[in-house]
Amino acid sequence: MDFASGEATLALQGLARDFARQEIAPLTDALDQEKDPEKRFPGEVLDKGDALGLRTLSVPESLGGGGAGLLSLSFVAEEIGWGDLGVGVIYAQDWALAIAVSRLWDEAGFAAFAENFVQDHALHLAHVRTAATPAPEDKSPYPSDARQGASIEKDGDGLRLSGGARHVLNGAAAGLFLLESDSANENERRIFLLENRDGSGVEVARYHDPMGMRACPDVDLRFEDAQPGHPLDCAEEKWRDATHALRILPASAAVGCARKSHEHAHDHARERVQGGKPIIEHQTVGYMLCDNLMELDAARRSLQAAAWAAEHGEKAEPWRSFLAKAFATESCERVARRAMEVWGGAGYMTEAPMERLVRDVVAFSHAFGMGHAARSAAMGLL
Amino acid sequence: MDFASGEATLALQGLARDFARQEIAPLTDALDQEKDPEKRFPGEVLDKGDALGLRTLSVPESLGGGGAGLLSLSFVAEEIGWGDLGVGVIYAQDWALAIAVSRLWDEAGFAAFAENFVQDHALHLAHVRTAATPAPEDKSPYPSDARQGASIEKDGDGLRLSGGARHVLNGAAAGLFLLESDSANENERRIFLLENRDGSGVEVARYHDPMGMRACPDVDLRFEDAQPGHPLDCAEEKWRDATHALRILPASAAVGCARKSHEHAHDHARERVQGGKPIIEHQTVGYMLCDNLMELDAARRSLQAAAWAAEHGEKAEPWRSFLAKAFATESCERVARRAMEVWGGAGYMTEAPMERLVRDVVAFSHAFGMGHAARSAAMGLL
Amino acid sequence: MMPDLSPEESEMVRRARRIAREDILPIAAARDRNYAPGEAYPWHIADKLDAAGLRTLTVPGKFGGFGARHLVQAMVAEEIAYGDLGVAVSMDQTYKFTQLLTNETTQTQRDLYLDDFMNDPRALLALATTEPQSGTDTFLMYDAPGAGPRMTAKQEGDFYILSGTKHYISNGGLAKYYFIFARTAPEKKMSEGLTCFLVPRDTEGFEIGEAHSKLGRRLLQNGELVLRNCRVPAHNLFGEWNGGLSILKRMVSGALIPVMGPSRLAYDLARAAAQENGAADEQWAQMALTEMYMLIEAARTYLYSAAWHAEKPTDDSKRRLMSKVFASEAGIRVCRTAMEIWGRTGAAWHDARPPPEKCWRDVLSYLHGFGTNEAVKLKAAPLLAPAGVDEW
Amino acid sequence: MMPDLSPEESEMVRRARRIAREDILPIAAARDRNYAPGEAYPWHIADKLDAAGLRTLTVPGKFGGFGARHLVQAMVAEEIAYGDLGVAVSMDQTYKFTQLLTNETTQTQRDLYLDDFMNDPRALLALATTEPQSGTDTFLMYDAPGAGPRMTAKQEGDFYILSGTKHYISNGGLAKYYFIFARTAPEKKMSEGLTCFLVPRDTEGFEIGEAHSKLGRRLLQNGELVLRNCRVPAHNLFGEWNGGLSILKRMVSGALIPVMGPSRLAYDLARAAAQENGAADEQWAQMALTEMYMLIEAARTYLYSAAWHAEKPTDDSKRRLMSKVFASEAGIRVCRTAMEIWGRTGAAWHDARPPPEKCWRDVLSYLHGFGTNEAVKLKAAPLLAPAGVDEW
Repeated sequence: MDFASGEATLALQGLARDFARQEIAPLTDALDQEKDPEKRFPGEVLDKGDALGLRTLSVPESLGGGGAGLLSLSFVAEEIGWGDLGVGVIYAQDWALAIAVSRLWDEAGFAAFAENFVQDHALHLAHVRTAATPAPEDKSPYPSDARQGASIEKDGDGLRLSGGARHVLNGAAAGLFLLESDSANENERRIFLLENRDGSGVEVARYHDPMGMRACPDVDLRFEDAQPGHPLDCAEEKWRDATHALRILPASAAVGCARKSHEHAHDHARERVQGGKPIIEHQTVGYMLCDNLMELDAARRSLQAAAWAAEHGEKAEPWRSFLAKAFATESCERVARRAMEVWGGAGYMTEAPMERLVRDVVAFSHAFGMGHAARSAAMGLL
Repeated sequence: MDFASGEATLALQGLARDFARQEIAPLTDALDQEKDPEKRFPGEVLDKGDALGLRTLSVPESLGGGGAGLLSLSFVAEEIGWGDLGVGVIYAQDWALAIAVSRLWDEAGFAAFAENFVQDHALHLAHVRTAATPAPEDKSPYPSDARQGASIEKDGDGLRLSGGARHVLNGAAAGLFLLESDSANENERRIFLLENRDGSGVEVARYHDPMGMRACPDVDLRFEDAQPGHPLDCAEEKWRDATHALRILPASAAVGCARKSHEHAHDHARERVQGGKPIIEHQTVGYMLCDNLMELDAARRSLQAAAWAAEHGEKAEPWRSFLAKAFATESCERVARRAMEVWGGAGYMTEAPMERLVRDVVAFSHAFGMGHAARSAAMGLL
Repeated sequence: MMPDLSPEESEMVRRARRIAREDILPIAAARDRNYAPGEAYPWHIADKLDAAGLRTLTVPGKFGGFGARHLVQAMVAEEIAYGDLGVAVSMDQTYKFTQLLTNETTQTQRDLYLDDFMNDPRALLALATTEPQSGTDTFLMYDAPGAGPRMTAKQEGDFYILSGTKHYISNGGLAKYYFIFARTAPEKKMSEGLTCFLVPRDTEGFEIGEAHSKLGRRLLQNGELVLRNCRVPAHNLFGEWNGGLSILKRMVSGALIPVMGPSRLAYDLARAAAQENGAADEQWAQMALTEMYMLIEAARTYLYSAAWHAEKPTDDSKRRLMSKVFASEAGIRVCRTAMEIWGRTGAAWHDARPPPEKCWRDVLSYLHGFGTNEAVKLKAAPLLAPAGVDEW
Repeated sequence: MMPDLSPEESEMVRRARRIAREDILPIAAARDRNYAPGEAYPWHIADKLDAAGLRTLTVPGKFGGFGARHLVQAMVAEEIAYGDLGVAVSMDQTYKFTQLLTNETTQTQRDLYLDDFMNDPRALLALATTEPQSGTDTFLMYDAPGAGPRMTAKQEGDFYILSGTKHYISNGGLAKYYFIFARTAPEKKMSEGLTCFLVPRDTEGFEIGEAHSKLGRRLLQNGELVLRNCRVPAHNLFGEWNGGLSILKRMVSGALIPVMGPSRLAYDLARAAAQENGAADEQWAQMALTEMYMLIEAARTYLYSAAWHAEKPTDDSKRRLMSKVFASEAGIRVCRTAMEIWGRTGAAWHDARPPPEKCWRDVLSYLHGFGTNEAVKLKAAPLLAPAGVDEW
């Protein structure tokens, strides 16, 4: 057991850290305050990131990518998430979904996918989950994830997809979806790639306006006679193992976001004087900073352990990535909240960094499987 | 970064696991129910453990010990703590204090210490903390750690120690103490070894009767003209770095104890049927098991990271072992409590394993620096 | 919002408080530590409580009792529990089941047993549903064939023959009269085949089995009831034949738990220790003490509110249920924090004072007592108002 | 234990409830989302509240108000807060400082301002202590030279000249009359050199600075007050010269926060969503909903109890302080859970319904509003009874 990062990981982490500080953070504060959800996409930042090779970091070097493993990627994701959680989530999806395709398709199929992915510098990936049953028209004033759905019908040799999907992260700008059509009947379960371009039958039905993580658009999609690509392996266990990264990497980005709020709190606590001394010297504040350090470290270590296990095919504990995600996410919420408390009333103001960060981590909790969903999935695997 | 344990660690872990199951657990249940605190010392178990080399595991191989590093020892401590937390704490002190002596004394001094320690098969080590000011007679019906204390006076070339110390774990049977005489005035701070044998001026003033962790006697000591041994390096920073193991290893033992209660809960949840199905299939119960897995893993990883950092002299984060100890301890309490809840009313009965385990982990929280003490120490280091 | 007790009611609360502090507290910790489970109950205290009118607190005035309302019952039990939770529960169980004995018995049953109950200072009551195979099933009234108690009762001439084992019964072994639930149509669901019987302890074939040793609440006996062809006279059928479940459905006042008694003691012990040993000067202990105070006040107010509403049209059983969940969690946290404020000795026996660790062990019993907290939540869930109905 | 409101008091609560649901709730979410901080306050709602007698709720009857006791004040503010917390706080601040205006002013001040306050439907009140360098210092009355407000006031003939900046002032920019605290002996401690002034908004040299954009409670304006040689007439000295701190010491009713308003809304929204989208069939959601209900009931009961006691000899300011801490934590947890029950959309804007995420953002303001929770605990700590005194 060795907690030291290898040189390659350190180099990537440093690259990501610099990029987050110099490029991501300065641009995305403005995106957060942009009123129109359609104008929040951080295209400029992503272009710069692509030039650094960030987009295709999880694609093997032999296929033109960065060749980073899941554990290394968790470090990178944390740094990007420090810069902006929305951007972190966009990259986390790029990396995690490329890994998923590599595990669910044969060698040639993945090579073709990778070639296309590496060459198209604006191509991002997104995960879409629908029910296999098409959605009835949703007239309820209440939200229901259960109502989303799309029908898949045979059409000659291929398939045709009609219906919709709700809350797809980065679903507007992503050029390629990994679509998971879920069903109670395992035989009807399908996983395939779906192109998102003019004329492909995929349209944005609605831009949501989330409270945080706003650089990553959250959209509903509508499918009309869309043509799914090659079907991928859709066995339950295979899918679960292929998507560990889809739980781990976004959560690592969230840890970066929470860490940023803690850093701001720590700085503030050293400077702010009340009761005749810097507030960091008051137990009320010092203990909160300690609790933050504990929880940040525990969250990070849990995710790293899950990443390592997934990289090493430790199938004995398939629940690990679900629970590490849930644990990390919930820890991040507590950390960001405490950071806000350290700032007192000032932390509640939009001019304070944590006003946004606390919204970001909470919005994140609602994505990639909420706490109860992660636990429900994991308890079936105990 | 690599989460796989090396072969040597795995071998030690396996050895400890077998020993915990076959020797420790069967014997110590009875010790817990023994009414007389003076009769709870697990001498027989410790003799067997010594024959396996457990006692001197942290002494370098070149000096006749097991040569295990702190990180490996944290695995071993968890297994021993699974068998019995009191036994785990006895060994944790043996290991941690031998490490401390190696860092606080010069090479020749430590070699002499090690030779003695390795040769005397019944020799255990214990940590004693006193205030530099002697205690006034304690008439208060309320407990006060602050009141303990001992005066140290020059006596020719040597020193003489008189006074007392409260709540020394394994303080009756340990043959050698690492005594930390604390003072607000750093110049009066002293650290030295103190022998505990007939005629050495050290006596047990009182056996406490703790609610748990009973195999490890908790005693008050009285010193009358005791003669301290060689003074050790007592600089604050040096002491802190030398004693990381004294926070990490006992906490690892506590993780083992909490893990045991979780395992019992998991087994029970698979067998117990209510509401027409095993209770593990109810979210009320399944989620508790998930939460336990999350917290156990996070606690263990935090401790491992702290152990690794201490082994690699990562001085930049001296707070790490304090906070990992606090985090792990508090996690363990929650885990044991949930385990009891999974058992329902049955878990509250003495015949249930968790009735004892929940007492053990809570009693442990009160040792080796409580949560607030750990945070107070850590916040001064941020 | 205030209790607004009558002078007579206040007097009962004061009596309970006095006995708790003068008689119970001085002996409770040593009994907890040193006595065997079957011998720990302090009968001489029960006699004192009886003499003060506190055993028959909830017996209606017309039968010679005090006729206390739920609020007074909750306050008295809490006061007794300041001395010891186990003793308080022995009384509290009796308070709860008094209602069955006085209001829901037949005239024959009252003629046979009520005088004795009133006159015997040691006549306590118990109710027995839990068995090794069915705890939460019965609590949540999981109404499927095979679920619930397995003890059987068969009619044989003028008797019912009960066979089976109950366990974890509060007052089991202490009580003189038991309300025991058995299957009278074992192949059917509980709602169709469960019947209650009033069983005096001296009934033939009724034995007290093992008195369990427990983490806490050790002054109270939680007994096994072993019924081997126990011959219960036919006139001791309680309620309707096969109507046992409807009796259980009405029994919710148990949610008014006296958990704040030990919690208040723990707070007092912690406050005194902190002010004496210097912890009170540190912010962490100041925050801890004020949080303890806060949780106690919040929980007491909630419990009292649930009790106050119990006799009003605004009564709502989910208020009673959830106040139990809240108060048990609050009490556990208060007592645990008290231990921390005591420092090292907080987890050990202490000669000169009742130790807070006993308070904590005692209140932990409410994680499962009157239903595990998770089960209580599930029991309350269907009582939430439907969407659109204003609940406030 | 029950509110036991008089018919007139119940009517005030009902009016608040009606306006909250019919007028405030339909407009609140859109204003929260779309309006600039300085423009979000709905004055037309304030007019309605005034017309219903709710602005002058706590003005004594002899001056033409309703003369509400604290309990009614707390209940009315909670009802308004169901519609929007910011609107409720604009009224609640006015309720709190009404007491200063009606009971602690000089006859001259009442002659000058009370009629106007009663007759202007938009006359709100504010009190200003917080400055960029002193928040918790003032709240905890850290009485050392240099600590506390830095705004100065100097006498100049018949005027006091105030200079300095206040910020994060609730109703800052909305209120017509301000109680402003300034140093009148800057070299001394707060207890010896702080004085309060009654400052109408139109006073020369008084300007409203930036209206801060905030995480939540966005309908309320939290303004900066910039005083540049602000000329306050001598007769507007409020209270004793250098006696400002003693005024602050008496101001604790603010602890009766209306946080359960948004919490109840969040619960209603979650319950409706769960019952509609199927989550209510799952145990996790059942547990979550009953816990929400539990926390709301516990917090309301505690707050009401603190309010009820406020006019009684049993009043205890630490009960009021700690009920704020408890209720704010409870409210935050309730609203956060409501978001989770909504699922993905729980963290997003929703056209057809007020979103629970607004409730959560709003109630988070009580982590610091009326003192950070940690500071409130420290403020309550010295009020704990000494060891040995029975606190129950």
